[in-house]
Amino acid sequence: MTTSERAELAVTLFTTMARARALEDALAVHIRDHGFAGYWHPGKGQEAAAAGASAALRTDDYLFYQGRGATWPLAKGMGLAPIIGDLLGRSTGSTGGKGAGVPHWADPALGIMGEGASLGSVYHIAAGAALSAKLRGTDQVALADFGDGTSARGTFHETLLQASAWRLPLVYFCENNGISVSTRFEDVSPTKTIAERAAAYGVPGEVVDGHDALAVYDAVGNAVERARAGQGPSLIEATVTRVGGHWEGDAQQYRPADFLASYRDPLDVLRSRVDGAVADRILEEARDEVAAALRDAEAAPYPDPSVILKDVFA
Amino acid sequence: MTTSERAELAVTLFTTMARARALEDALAVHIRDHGFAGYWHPGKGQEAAAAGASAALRTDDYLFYQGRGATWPLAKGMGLAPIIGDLLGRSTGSTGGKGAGVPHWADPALGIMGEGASLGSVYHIAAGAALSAKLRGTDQVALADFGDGTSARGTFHETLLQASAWRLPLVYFCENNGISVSTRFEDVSPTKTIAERAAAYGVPGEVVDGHDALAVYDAVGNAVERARAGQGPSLIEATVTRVGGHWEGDAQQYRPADFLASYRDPLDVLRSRVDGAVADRILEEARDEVAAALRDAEAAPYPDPSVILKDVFA
Amino acid sequence: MSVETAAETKVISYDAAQGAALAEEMRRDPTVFLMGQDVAMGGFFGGGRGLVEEFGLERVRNTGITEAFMVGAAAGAAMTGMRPVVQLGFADFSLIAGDEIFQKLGKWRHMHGGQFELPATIIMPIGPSGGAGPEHSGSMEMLPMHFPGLKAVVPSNPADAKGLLKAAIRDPNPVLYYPSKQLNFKRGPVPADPDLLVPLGKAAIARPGTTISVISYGCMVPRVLEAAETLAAESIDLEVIDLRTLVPLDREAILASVRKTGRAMIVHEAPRTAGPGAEIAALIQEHCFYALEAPVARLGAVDAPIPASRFLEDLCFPSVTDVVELARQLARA
Amino acid sequence: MSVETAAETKVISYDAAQGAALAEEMRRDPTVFLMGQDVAMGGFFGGGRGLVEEFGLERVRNTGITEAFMVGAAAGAAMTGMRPVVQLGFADFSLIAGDEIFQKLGKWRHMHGGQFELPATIIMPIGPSGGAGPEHSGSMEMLPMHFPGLKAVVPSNPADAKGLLKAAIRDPNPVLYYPSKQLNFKRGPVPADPDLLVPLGKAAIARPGTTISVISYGCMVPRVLEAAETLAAESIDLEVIDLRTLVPLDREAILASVRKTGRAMIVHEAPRTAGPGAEIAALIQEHCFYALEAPVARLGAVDAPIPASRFLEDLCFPSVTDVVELARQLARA
Ligand SMILES: Cc1ncc(C[n+]2csc(CCOP(=O)(O)OP(=O)(O)O)c2C)c(N)n1
Ligand SMILES: Cc1ncc(C[n+]2csc(CCOP(=O)(O)OP(=O)(O)O)c2C)c(N)n1
Ligand SMILES: [Mg+2]
Ligand SMILES: [Mg+2]
Repeated sequence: MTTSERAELAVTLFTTMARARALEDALAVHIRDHGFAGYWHPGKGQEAAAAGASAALRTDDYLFYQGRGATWPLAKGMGLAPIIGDLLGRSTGSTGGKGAGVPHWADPALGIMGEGASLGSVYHIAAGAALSAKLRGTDQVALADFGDGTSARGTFHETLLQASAWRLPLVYFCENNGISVSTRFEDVSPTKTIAERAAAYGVPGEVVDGHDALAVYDAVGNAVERARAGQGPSLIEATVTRVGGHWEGDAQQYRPADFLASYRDPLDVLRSRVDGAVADRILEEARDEVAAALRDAEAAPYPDPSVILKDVFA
Repeated sequence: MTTSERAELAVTLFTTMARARALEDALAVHIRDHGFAGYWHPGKGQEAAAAGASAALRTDDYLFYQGRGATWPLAKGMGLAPIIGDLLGRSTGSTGGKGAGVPHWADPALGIMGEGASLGSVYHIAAGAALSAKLRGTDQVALADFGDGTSARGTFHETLLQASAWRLPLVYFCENNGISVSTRFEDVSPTKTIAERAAAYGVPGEVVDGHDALAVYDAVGNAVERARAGQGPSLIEATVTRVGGHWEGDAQQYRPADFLASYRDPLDVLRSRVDGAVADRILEEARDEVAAALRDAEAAPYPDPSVILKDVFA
Repeated sequence: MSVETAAETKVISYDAAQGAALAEEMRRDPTVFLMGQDVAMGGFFGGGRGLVEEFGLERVRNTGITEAFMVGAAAGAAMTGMRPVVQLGFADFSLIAGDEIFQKLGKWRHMHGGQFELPATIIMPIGPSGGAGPEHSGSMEMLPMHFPGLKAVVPSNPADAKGLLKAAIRDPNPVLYYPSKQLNFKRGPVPADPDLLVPLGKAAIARPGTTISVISYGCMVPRVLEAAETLAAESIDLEVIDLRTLVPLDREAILASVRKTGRAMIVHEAPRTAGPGAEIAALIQEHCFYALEAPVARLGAVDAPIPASRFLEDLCFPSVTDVVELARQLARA
Repeated sequence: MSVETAAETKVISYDAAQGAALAEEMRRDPTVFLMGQDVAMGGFFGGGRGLVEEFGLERVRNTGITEAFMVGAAAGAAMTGMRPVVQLGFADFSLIAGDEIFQKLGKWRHMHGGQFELPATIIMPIGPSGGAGPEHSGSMEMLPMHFPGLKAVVPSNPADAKGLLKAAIRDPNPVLYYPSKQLNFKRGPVPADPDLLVPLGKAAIARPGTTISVISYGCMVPRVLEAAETLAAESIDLEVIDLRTLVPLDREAILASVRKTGRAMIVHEAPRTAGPGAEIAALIQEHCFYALEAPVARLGAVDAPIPASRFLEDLCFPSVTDVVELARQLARA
């Protein structure tokens, strides 16, 4: 990658993250003022992980995200209108407003493959997409995103074992924010990292600073390249910080004092790689775009109730 | 352990294994001649693993075995009558003849806690028994026995993670016979051993020659001691050989030529530690006992059909 | 003395009533302990607040995201002398721990010839909760009706939430306890007496009546009672049966009521098709065929996944109006 | 041309018929592939013998003991252009992969606004097989009746075993295919034509009759037909409906028959309580109330775990005698 390509990438990442952050801030206000159509799990502070990882994927690569924040669909190319449309349960959402609350954004044309809200259920779905690519002879890659808490599910093990034995083009991407609702990672994990468990599956494992979007991009880029070359899965663990509560409105009485100790705002980290005036303009545009999209969504209609019985079967 | 205690142990182990082997041989004939009440998964060749491991447990330690052969209940103190009674579906069985076929031998007073025939379902049950011991403040240990194939289940991961974080008095004991029905271990495992995966859970992992009962006894003994001392779980992997088919009657067309390459008859291996005349007498007595027990079982009544609706609830 | 006539009561929420049951049983019996995600902070729905302060982290155990482990470990602990209570975040996760619940907890005793007791309680909240989505709004209580070996409980009010949970914990069998999330913050009088249980297997007549027997449970009971008020003005006099327990099912209470009224409908939060209402309707027509004046009617959730949108979610479950309208039809039939 | 009138047939076993369906569909469509334990040796029940020789190890994939993975991976492969077929050893294992089957395969399309198709087939053998024990003898086919989004099939003979499996594989939806293990080695004529399907959702009249409508499926169909022979001598003329598919259920076929006979019984291999028969009985009395001369009767397995002992196992399921006796009672009622 040339220096100018790298600079361009930084701008792209910063733009994604600025929009994600503006959306977080606007939603917090919206939820406070208007109530909300459902559960919201804020992603503030974790934008760099999703943005960097997603940028390392092609449009036709398969993304299976875990639903904290909205950086993932934004980064993979979904517009604000379908994202906010779903959040507010409007027919303009990517699911037609069905998948509001706990969001189920999807757009197969963008490789945004949706969410499984029983956590840990997308490891094997992602592996199945990777297997599909392998069987169809394409060089597509599938990425399975998950949290530190979700690494405990048995599905983590079954899939990585099988995917490694089959050398599937799969990337395990962990956002380790050190907590699962109120439960600290160190209280449920006998190892310091999740990456070190990769050896048990004969695959490479790497820890990367998830506050640094470019570092994440590089680490995931290597894993994607390896997968595309037919060398099988990798595990990338991004160390991130959950700035807010588990859900919007979480009183967080459990929150330990040192919880933000290693936090650096990922927008600040990336800003140093972007021209200052450009960054300011991006931030401002992002706020405007989000405000406009939110207004549009509020004005958009709810879906017709008949959608409840639609699409149970094809 | 003194030299004479060690010699005594060898005799005990040899006696267990001789009876297990005699039972295997008698059952093969019985099944050929009389048909059978159910599925039988022969354990010929794997006797040393179960005998050695079980001997390292106290009577009040909890055993959760995987149902190949009958060495486990024998080694943990169950008589031939209840074992064969269950196999033939007679009321003299340990379950009153209910758990015949795929055997569900149990005797809580001997720490024989039964079997879960969805493989991989006893990891967490054993961990629960270990947790129970910890909470009740006893120094009992629980052992979870499993095959190489069964190490792929997600339950392996969930339980070892949680048991390690909680330092439960649990021993994972794997009988790696290199095959799961027709599927070779190397075709589904990216690692050479299962023991090396222990590091991912922050617990010790060790491979031991499962044809050598005393070696197994020593390895499991260390793991049990560690567990009893409150230092948490360990994983012992015994390398064994499945001499027969997956089930009695398996034509084994899949069987690779080299499958018995590393096999040494565990009775021969142990025989060198036992006085020759004593060994001969043990073998002969074992055959006689098994023959008598089989005759008794054949003469014993089937349970009354009303047992079907009994014990659904306490 | 029964819950209905208890001397001293306190007005608390359905959720807090579960917490009170846990605290009392843990105080009474040192073998009772709790496992689940974030139970030390009071659980996802907060009912267990204060438990960790009183009983400590050994007996109020935070687990990882390991539903299969929790239930399997509960089986192991139960068969070795403990009385584990597992808190699953959502009843939907019973499908993650399906082997552990239905093949192990439900069968271990029977398949080992009655040699074990498994006094474990699994708490699994059912139904919608304001947009939790298709994978977190399920009603799974028909499973233990079909798969043997498990008792099953669905409380409809705070007093029962407490009394049934206490009975579940003391029962020698595995009990699946299904609180209805829609009732979490509903408050009501709850007996303070720590020795008062609501026995498993006994239905309650929530409202005596003569026109139609309405068999219901959980969060639909208050809706049916509300409908009954409206209908009373039209001389449609509902007899409302709150099942409380689905396994064992109080067949006598159901059949006696239907023999009296000659008309029956079943209302539940679970999907309509092949739900608990199917078994109950089949049972009623088997035993009350000649007493029935009209077919047994059923109301349940839509036979579709529940959308995450709160706007659509509301439309998926039987409303008071649905009950009123169906009862009117049935009264006329 | 229908399966019933197919020109060319070959007598093969139920099990081999499934193998033939797989081979034909894999030949026809390169996106069809098979995953499961030991499928390369033909699977636990041997029906898939020869597949690996023709299609190789990439399309006939041996997995480890990873049921949740298999089904989850099938969902992922199905939503990205493949037609996976998963072979689970026993239907009981659907409880290990419960989240994957009922929360993912069944809901992914709906919860993502209809943007995906999931043409996956999961083969899960049901019922006893000569002592496989309580955890390997289950009948799980009532689950997809209650949980939305999955079609469900139970073939009763070799021709249907082939035709329904082919239809399942070609269907754009996830289909749960439940062969009855008791029929594995039963032989019968099977159409050779690779384009002949048995459509999902259409019941068959296995025997026309006038006295009682017997609604059945899977391995109970031959037993009911045998009972019908005995009963014919007593002028009890059974109409035997073989459902073939439980989802979608052919309500019209059931209701039309019961309207004609006025008497109905349901016979299945699944436990009686809250089984498929509960839904069907509830449905019949809802729609044929005034046509019914007697309550709808049900026969099913005992409401208990199935003992591993073959001697006891036999006693747990409806026998030909049970059908005969219940039909006599019903004819008299
Ligand atoms: C199987 C399952 N168990 C429990 C939950 C409830 N739950 C929702 S989010 C969450 C915490 C997840 O922690 P982690 O994976 O670290 O992700 P994070 O919330 O930190 O982003 C839990 C337990 C769930 N959705 N699925
Ligand atoms: C969950 C589950 N999946 C599949 C089976 C079917 N099955 C019975 S034995 C067996 C092979 C087990 O292999 P392994 O664990 O290596 O033990 P071994 O048979 O070699 O002793 C399989 C797949 C099962 N009983 N449970
Ligand atoms: Mg986390
Ligand atoms: Mg093996």
